[in-house]
Amino acid sequence: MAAFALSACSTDTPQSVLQPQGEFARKADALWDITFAIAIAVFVVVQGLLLYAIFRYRHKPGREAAQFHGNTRLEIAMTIIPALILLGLAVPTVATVFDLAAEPTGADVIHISVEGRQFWWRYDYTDLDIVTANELHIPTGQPIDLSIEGYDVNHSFWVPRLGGTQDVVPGRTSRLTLEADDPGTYLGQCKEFCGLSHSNMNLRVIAHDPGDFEQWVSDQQEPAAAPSDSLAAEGAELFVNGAADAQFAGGPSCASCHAIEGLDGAVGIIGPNLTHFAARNTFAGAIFQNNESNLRAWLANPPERKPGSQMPNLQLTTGQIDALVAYLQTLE
Amino acid sequence: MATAVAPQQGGLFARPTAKTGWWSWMTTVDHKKIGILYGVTAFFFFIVGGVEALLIRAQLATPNGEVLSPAVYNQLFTMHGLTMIFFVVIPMGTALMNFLLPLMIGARDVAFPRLNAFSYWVFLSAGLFMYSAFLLGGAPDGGWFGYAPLSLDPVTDGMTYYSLGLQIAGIASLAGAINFIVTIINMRAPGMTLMRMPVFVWMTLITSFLLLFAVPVIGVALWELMFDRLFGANFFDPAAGADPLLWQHLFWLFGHPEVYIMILPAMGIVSEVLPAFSRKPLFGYPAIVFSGAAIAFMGWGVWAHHMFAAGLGPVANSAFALSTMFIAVPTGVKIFNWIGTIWGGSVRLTTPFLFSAGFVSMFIIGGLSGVTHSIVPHDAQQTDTYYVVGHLHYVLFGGSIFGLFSGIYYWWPKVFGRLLSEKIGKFHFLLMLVGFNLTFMPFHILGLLGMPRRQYYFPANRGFEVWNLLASIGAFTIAVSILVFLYNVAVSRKKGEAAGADPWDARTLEWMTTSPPPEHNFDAIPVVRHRDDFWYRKYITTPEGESARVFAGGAASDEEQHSSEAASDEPPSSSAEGASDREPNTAGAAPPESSSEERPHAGASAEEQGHGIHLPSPSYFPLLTAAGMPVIGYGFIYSPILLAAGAVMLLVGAFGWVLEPPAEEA
Amino acid sequence: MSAAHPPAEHPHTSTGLDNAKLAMWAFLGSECLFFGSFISTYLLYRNVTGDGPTSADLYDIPYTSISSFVLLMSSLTMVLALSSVQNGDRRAMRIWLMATAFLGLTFIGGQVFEFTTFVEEGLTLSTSAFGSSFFVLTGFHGAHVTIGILMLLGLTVMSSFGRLGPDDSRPVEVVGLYWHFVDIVWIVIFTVIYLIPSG
Amino acid sequence: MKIAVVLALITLAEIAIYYIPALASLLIPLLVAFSFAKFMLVILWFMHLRFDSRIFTRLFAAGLLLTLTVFILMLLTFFLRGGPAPTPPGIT
Repeated sequence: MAAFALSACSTDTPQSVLQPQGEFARKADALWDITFAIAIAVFVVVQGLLLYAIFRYRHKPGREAAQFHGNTRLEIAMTIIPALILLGLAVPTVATVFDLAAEPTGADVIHISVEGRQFWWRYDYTDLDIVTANELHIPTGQPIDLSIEGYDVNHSFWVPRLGGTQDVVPGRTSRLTLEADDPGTYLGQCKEFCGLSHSNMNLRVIAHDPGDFEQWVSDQQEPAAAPSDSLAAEGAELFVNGAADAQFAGGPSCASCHAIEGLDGAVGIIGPNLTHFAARNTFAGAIFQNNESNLRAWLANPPERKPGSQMPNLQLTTGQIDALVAYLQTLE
Repeated sequence: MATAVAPQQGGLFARPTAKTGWWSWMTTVDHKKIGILYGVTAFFFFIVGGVEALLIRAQLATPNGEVLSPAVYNQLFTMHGLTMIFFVVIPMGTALMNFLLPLMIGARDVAFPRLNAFSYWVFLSAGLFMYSAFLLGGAPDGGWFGYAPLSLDPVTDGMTYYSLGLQIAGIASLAGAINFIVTIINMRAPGMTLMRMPVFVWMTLITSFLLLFAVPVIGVALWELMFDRLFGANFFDPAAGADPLLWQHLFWLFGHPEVYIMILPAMGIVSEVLPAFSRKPLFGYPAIVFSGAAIAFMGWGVWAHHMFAAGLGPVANSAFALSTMFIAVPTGVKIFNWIGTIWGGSVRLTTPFLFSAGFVSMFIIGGLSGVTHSIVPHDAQQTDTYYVVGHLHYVLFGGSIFGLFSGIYYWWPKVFGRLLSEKIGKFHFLLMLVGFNLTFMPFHILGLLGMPRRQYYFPANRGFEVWNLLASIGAFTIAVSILVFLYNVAVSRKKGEAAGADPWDARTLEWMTTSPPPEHNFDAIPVVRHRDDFWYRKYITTPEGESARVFAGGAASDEEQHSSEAASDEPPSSSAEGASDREPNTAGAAPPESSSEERPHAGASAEEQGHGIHLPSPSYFPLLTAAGMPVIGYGFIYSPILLAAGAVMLLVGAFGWVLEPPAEEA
Repeated sequence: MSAAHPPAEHPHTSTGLDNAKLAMWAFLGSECLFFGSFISTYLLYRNVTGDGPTSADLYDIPYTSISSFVLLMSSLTMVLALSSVQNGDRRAMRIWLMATAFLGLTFIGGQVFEFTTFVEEGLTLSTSAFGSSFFVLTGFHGAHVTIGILMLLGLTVMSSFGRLGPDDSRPVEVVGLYWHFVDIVWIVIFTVIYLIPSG
Repeated sequence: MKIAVVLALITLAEIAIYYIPALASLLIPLLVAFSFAKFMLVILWFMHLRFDSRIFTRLFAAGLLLTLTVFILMLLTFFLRGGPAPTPPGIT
């Protein structure tokens, strides 16, 4: 039991459900606190009774077992007392269930459509005309209305410190409300087993002060800047049309799966929207830091870096990788 | 089915007659031999599933583990779950039921001996079929829960093996369940009313009903999955407008009763073991029985609590939260009754008792963590994390496996005639208890720290390292404890103490006959006058409420180390002989005199009673019929020719079954 | 089975009931859940027809009514078979068993024809969720009828070779229970699947 | 024999009301009632439940009632929120 106390104090547990950082996670945590206290009390009493009975009545020469078959009053009491305790738990539980299920209202509520895909997250800020991936940016201090949509297989959206879990079921739309108290980065993960890289389907929620969030929104709404140097321009060309050499030509180009606003022809919808790729801290299911070496390794062989990745190994040459990395890094 | 015909000698449908040797095991219809087969097979799968668990724990001992590839990891955790549930816990319970059920109700065999053999062979076929997938391109890798549409993924045949293999295992369970239900309803000894039945028999009955009603539901889900995978049907494909939640509903409609299918037999075992070693009747027998039935019944109304995060809406979630909470009431009743059973007793801390006490103790934890799941808003945090894995292992390992080991230690002398060593047994218990808690207590913490389950690695710097390492150490401790058990078995086989008919001074009918029991179980079917009838043949209750041993001379004594003749009129003087009020753990106890006693030949003693005891002859056909099933399974995957071959085996087996003579002159 | 030794007498049981009959009733209880699951699947998907034909496009009520009636009447012949053997008339029993099997075969023939028609009109197993649930539900019912026919023919053959025993109506009764059950499942299917229009 | 005649008549009635437009609003309750009647006739008389041991009735009724309860509940969880997967995805 000391372990529970320990874990609640430690600061290096970024996914702990015991350290809620938002209204909706706190409501669940409040219920947990009550339940856990009752459970511990019941545990101590019942386990104590069991151990006491075993040691008090262990066999000694001369001890005779009392021959009784039951005790009706006691048995009725043993049925009613747990039932009452549970009833006591049921009332706040049901109240919180309905509380959490209520859709947040108001003009300033931000609606985001969240789609879980093998193995990354797509976010569509329906009112703001922003599409991004894996890193969800939200303002602090206000409820965020997430509409959770299915795509290929079941996933489950979960940011433990900010709120509960919502399964992603293909063909269904569900809701989840999140709220963050303070600015910061909150880790989350896909929770429903979804295939080879289920473990690699992470996500982050980045909460900003409302003012910073406004800034982020207006940055995101800008189309991508035109490539600044020739290497980046070559990368952009490669991105849309693929390379002229044998392996890449005629096959898929980056743009068949990825979109970049402002780059003609890059309108793919299968992979993440890369318009502001360089502004993201992580990529590929939020498992890699977004830096040059990780990006190079990724482009060289995605399925090796992330098993089961839908992005195939395109057999890129070092030169092609140079150009693509240069271009991607301009996408601030 | 097979009715009176003039016995035909020889020919196509002659029945085998071997009583010993491996062929006798292949063709046996004796519930005791089938029980042993079940037990050995289930234990084999226990080792296999355990090795899978060890591989998983090796991978997860350190962050970013690289022992297993993700593809292999996914197969291993899937097969670990499937193995432990379908090929260990359920059949291990079935093993004990098979061996004990007829003995406990005073019957010569189950109602349908050949169907019983058939169940075993089908179960074995299902296990081998599932495991053959490892060699034939990849085992199931979609989790034991097989959520669609991921389970429709056509990359390997793994989930096709899942859909067919579980289907076959389901046939075994269904046949077994029907057999046990009929046996319990119809084959009880005279005077064995329902409320005089041992609780283990009650729990068998309730479990069988759960299987009877739950297996067809998963059967349908598996058929639908199979049609989707093999024949392009659209039961779960969202692209065709189908709803993958249907799979989840059907799966958990079966899956939740399944949990009780696994725990109720263990509860039955505990309800036998605790009274025997407390030397007291079970406290609140009716309450234990009815709470068992209530758990089973309520177990049908809670399935959607596995789907709290699936988006069923607040009304459904609240309703299922309430039903889930209140299933804790009958469970609590059982725990209080077990404590009441120990209360006021004279408790002998034998290995079976310790395992039963361990069951109750661990089950309290598992039950309480179960209640925390019903708190829907917090369940949304716990679900699919290691917290759930911790909970389910407290129920299924701390619960079922501890209960089953209690039963194994308790009935081992009845099955094999020799006791297991108490000293080694207690060491086994301690090691397993420590290892178990070391493994699964950290799981709760990991879950609360936010580690999702079914992850083939965990990243560093999230606070998971210590707890994972502890859990892995615990897992290997459990493995060592199993080796200790195997050593105990080996020692017992060589130089185990001879058990005699009644080594524990126990209460129920199976201890009236020799250990191991003769093929026909009882020379004469006992007439039952009490609950715990055997006890009341040995003891009377004094007016002060204490028990006193009934001697031939009428004197009562609580001294140990004596043997006495049971005060019974039926069978006259013979069966209860050798019942000795002896603690096997008090070293140096003299072996009971009954161990060397020769029993009269079965036929001879029966002739004396004027009735021939006709036991059914062995049969080839259960094995043949059962063997057809995996062939059909391969046929679905690989070739219509195999399909036809399997169907022919099935048909020939069925016709042979019907047409073979009822018995062969030995 | 357990105590099936000559002379054939009813074995002693705690309830006085026949083991095989008890087993069959337990099995039928289990079958309720089996068909219940399939029927629920159908009810869930009956309007999920995608681009394929709907039930209104396909169902031919008069045709299916006739085949339903055939199956219903086969229950009657089954009752007559049992009452014949209980009256000791094994020849009549065999005739009624054959009649029952024949009616069952007629029903199966009708189902095969119906399936063929539906496929021609564009509904297959993989057309839509509706197609899948329709074919698999009615197909499994058909499989049950087929197994029933095999058992009826088996009884007939065994009886003509004298392997059913002189006064033994038990196998006939047990197979009869199965047969009637398959019939009542069809009563439910006919009403719920065919007659109640999809909304 | 009488039972068979009744069964036949019920089936005829079922088909008849299917074609009577005036009964359209009552169609489903009537059909369910007729179906139930046929069901009961077969199990009570043809399968002898009326005359046979109560144990058989209980075994069968247990399965039947469980089926009804559980699947009605299950279908409710779907249809209370608008049927199966109301929003088919555009892409597979």
